[in-house]
Amino acid sequence: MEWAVIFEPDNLALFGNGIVITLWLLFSSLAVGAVLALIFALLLTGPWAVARWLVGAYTFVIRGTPLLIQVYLIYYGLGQLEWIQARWDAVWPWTYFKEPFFCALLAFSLNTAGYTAEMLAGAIRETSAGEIEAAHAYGMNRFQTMLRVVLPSAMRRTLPAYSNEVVMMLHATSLASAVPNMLDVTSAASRIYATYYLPFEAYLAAAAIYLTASFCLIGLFRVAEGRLLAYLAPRKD
Amino acid sequence: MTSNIQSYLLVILHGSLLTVGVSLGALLVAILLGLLGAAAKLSGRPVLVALGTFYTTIIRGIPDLVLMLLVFYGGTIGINTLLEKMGSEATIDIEPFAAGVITIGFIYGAYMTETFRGAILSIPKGQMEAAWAFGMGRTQTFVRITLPQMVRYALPGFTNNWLVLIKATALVSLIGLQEMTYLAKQASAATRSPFVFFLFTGALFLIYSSVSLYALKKVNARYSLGTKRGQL
Amino acid sequence: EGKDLKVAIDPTYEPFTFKTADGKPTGFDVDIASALCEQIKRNCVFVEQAWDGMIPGLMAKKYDVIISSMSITEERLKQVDFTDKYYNTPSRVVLKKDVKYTGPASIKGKKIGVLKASTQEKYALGELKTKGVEVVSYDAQDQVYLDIKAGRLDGTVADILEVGGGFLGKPGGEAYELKGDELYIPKYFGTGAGVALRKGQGELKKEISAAIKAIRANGKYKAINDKYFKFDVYGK
Amino acid sequence: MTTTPLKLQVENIHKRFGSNEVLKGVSLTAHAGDVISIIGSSGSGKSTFLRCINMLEKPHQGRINVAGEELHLSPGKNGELHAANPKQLARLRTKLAMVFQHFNLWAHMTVLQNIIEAPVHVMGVPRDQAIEIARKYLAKVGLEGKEDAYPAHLSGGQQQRVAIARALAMEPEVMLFDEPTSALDPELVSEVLKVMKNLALEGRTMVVVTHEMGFAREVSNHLIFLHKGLIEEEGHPKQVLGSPKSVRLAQFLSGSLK
Amino acid sequence: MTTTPLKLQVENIHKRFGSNEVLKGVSLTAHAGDVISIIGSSGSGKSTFLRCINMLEKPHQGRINVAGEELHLSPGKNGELHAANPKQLARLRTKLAMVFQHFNLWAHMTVLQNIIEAPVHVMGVPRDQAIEIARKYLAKVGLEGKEDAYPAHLSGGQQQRVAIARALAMEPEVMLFDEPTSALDPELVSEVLKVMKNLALEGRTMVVVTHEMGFAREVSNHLIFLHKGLIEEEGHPKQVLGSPKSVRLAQFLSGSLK
Ligand SMILES: Nc1ncnc2c1ncn2[C@@H]1O[C@H](COP(=O)(O)OP(=O)(O)OP(=O)(O)O)[C@@H](O)[C@H]1O
Ligand SMILES: Nc1ncnc2c1ncn2[C@@H]1O[C@H](COP(=O)(O)OP(=O)(O)OP(=O)(O)O)[C@@H](O)[C@H]1O
Ligand SMILES: N[C@@H](Cc1c[nH]c[nH+]1)C(=O)O
Ligand SMILES: [Mg+2]
Ligand SMILES: [Mg+2]
Repeated sequence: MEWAVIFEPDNLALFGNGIVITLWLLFSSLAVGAVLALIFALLLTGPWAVARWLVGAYTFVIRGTPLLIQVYLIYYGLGQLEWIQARWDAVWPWTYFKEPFFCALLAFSLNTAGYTAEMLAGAIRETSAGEIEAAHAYGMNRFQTMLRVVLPSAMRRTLPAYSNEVVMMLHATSLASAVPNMLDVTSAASRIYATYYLPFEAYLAAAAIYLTASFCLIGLFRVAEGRLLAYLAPRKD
Repeated sequence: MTSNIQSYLLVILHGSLLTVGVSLGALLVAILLGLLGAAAKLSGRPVLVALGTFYTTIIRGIPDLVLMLLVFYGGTIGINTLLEKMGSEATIDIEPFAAGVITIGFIYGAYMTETFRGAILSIPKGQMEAAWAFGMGRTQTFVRITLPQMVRYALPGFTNNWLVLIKATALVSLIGLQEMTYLAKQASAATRSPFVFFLFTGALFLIYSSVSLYALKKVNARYSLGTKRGQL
Repeated sequence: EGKDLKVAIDPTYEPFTFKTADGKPTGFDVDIASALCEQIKRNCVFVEQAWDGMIPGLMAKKYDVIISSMSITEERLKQVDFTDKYYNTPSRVVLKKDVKYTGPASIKGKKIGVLKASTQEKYALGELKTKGVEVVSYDAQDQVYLDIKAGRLDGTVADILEVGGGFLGKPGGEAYELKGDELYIPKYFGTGAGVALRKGQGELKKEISAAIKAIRANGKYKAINDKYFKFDVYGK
Repeated sequence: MTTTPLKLQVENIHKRFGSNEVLKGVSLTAHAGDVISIIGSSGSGKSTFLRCINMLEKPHQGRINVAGEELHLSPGKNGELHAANPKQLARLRTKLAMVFQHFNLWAHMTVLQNIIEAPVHVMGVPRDQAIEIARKYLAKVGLEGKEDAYPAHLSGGQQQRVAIARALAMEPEVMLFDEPTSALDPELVSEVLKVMKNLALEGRTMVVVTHEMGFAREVSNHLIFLHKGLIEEEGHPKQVLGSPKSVRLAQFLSGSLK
Repeated sequence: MTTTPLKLQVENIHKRFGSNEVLKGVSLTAHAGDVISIIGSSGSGKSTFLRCINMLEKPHQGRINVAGEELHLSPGKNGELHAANPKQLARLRTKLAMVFQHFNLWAHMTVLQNIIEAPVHVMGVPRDQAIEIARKYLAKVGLEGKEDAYPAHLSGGQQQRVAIARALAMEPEVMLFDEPTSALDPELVSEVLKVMKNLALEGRTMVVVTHEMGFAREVSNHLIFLHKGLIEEEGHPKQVLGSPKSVRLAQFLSGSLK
């Protein structure tokens, strides 16, 4: 084993930069995805059959196909369409589609939005009927009931499942190197291994970085759950 | 050109058989490991608990892709250096199909462990107590009461894991298996028409997922006999 | 006699290594490999491998040799062994016809795509990037062409025959041409393509080098060469 | 029972689920200070009736008048009546606080948050004032100091009392209770009943679905016995319970071994 | 109460959870045909005591003798006693059928499967014979025709009766009941109590934790009042309930408004 190679300043910088890219990609796609997911979840549980059907079809496709294929389709597939090519030099917002980072971000955001929307919709549907009735009985209207009782409670109950989703997304960012120029942690590792032919050292280092990041995220969620889900914790007498 | 595209589509379609084979094989391995893992983590024996916990946390903390690369390069290099050290000339090259099945099964075994463990824990304790009170032993209780009821509690998580596992097969091309995604890449390399091939491959994955979902729904119906659904 | 020889190829490198529509590997490399196998009385079994994993895979004993247009470079020689070259063609810069090219500095700010872990990447990073050209690395050479066609890239650095067969001669490549000098710089491009094998396979190395000589001599090489190219790619 | 103001008047409520006719014309009138008990066997429609009063269940026929204001109802396609004006319904509901059989406390809010939620966000009471009111009623049900606990961390009896405080904090015209003591042990039962008894002494108007004959007898001034969706017998509790006229009621009362 | 054979003898049971000492030496003796009621306020240790009798809870001290056979106990590291011989425990448990407060019917089995499960798979009774026995006891609890229903599709009272039939089908020496009627409505309560009364008349030995004073008085021949982990008072139910000696018991009995 030649661990010294990994710790050469250049290679450390490569990994350091990889961590920044990975986290940046992760958090920005989570942010965009969360906003989309909220809208989708409301549509999924809402009164409009057409919207329910459309969003349902969307989450079905997103959850039924590999993320890798979604990334390829958005980067290479869309790039191949003349309609897009005709626009992306000048016409906003198509100009973004030229950028590998944007394409990866888009694919990841759409992907996590699909999964998160279903989770949130599930939690909304599972809100205890009694609590909704209580809200009605106390004079709240539909909107108030959703805003004050259902959503706050559903979002918190989604937290444990969502923490899994976040870790999954962290792992998914390793697929970002499917588009060129994405120097995330996995790409950093493959660059090192292709340069020094040290696959074991390079990927083990990447694994350690991901493991650490996973633990940190899980830890953060534990803290958040401890505070936001205190009301679900068993009674201690 | 179009006939060319058609014959590439046929190649991909044929590759879907491999996807089905690898995923089913891996599922079997994962279920086995999952049951063992859950049993270990619930056994209460420190060594087994530690082993199970190590397995699940490490595996679930690292991306599939990185694990796959580690197994592909690290695994064979490791075995071969070992063989060399023992003075053997032979080189072991794990058969790619077996390698794919074992690697994916090993990864998803960790997820199954957690699903099974959670399912066992959500069976009301009273169910087991009733069995003990009627004179059943530990194994008998596990086989006759816990296991059949676990199926129902495990199914949602199991279904999720299975759908993710199917999609994870898109990574086995790294181990030298020519599954659908790899073939789609090759086809798009040759024809420069990525859109068609990735769309087609995506559709095949969708069909496979849907068929599985349908089958699992049947299983679910079978195992939820005797349960009552709450309604809003 | 007739023992299998596992040969690694990256079939995204037309016309040297690619696959027919029904999924069979073909190309100059593949034909040469088959001829060599026949010569040394081994049975060629082709194994597909992405380019940036070629050498690690060889070291991991996933296969016995690489016959996939791999150039013999100093750097690679540190890790693996090579037989004598079996061909040597230069690389060149490829750009839109209307772009004026008078050397690296003249395309400052342009985007050039190259294959990850290739000799061309080494060159681009060493000579172009330093002059302000934006260099983007891809997992496979065909992806470079996809992005040139899509308009994300301005050009590439590639083997003249490969870019001729894989891009310039195909629909979408009409607007591009080879620019500047033929690049032979051994520091980047090495001394021609050879068969790569693990160190310590001296016997095999000798055998294959001899086989290359033999097929050069018995006309087999020429037959294969003429199937794909209009001139002798063996080089000086 | 006639000079005090009319607080709640429900007339001729009909309700069916599919083909199952659960209520076949049930009426009830409550003046200020009345405590009305509703008894009846399981499935006789007690909960359904109570839920119709505040439109959690939509009746097929009937009229509802709360504190002199008639709720505007209009028939929907499926034959059920619904509130013609959602704003009016919301307003009337704030006058009809309900204590649910299973409490239905909002699990993600503390005790205090549960109590001030509707006053602040529905009735627009200033937060400080709502908190003050909340504390007053918490004290009344004997739960000072539990403001920051979550429902799941309270005992059944405590949850029940929070539910009562939550209803009280609306300072409603009428309180509706659905089996407020089922599933409590005898000591908790008496604790909760004591609170309700005090509310009755204060002159609160209450409608209580209950299985506790003791409570019905001692606290309420009117008793209704529901049977198969109709009022089989009603009157002053001591009288009705002491000498039931209907065979069904006599049988119902003898049901318990006590 | 002395000449009939000894069915169950439990001596000096101690049990603590952490530092919380729940049972501080409780004993009980039951001869054939005895019906023993255990009463006490919530948290007094009634369930814990019952669960110690068949070792679902491991006591820290005590002796258990079922139908003349002493259960071999040996102390574990954490101070709890556990069965020295799991085989013996399993065998004695078949003689001590338990009816759980929450029934604990096996959700994935039909009524019939629930009842024959232990006879067939634990005691080795041939299937046909087990089914015959099951039908007999189902009839006894008034549930003919429900063989193929799943527990979730039965009403509370019906589930309760299945649980009793399941226990009866073991033809046990002693039946243990943990609050068999809590959470049932008065009519179902009387239905279940009637079944239990008949069992008593047949001469079954039973130990019953209950909140139903009526049942305790009318059906049982011995009453135990548990308070803070000790037997505060015991004796013939009519006597104990009629003129309680202990202040605590008097207070407990006055708890209910009835
Ligand atoms: N949402 C509903 N859909 C269909 N049927 C219903 C619904 N709610 C109640 N029922 C039926 O209406 C009848 C009356 O139910 P209700 O809950 O009013 O009885 P109850 O008198 O409150 O009984 P309990 O004392 O058991 O609470 C029952 O037969 C019940 O099955
Ligand atoms: N598994 C346990 N772990 C810790 N404490 C327990 C456990 N089981 C019971 N206890 C405690 O032991 C005490 C007695 O509980 P037990 O269930 O025996 O009461 P009980 O008399 O049956 O009450 P109830 O009438 O409410 O059923 C209570 O304080 C309870 O909190
Ligand atoms: N000949 C170049 C480029 C190449 C890519 N694939 C095959 N050849 C090299 O060795 O890196
Ligand atoms: Mg009811
Ligand atoms: Mg108890």
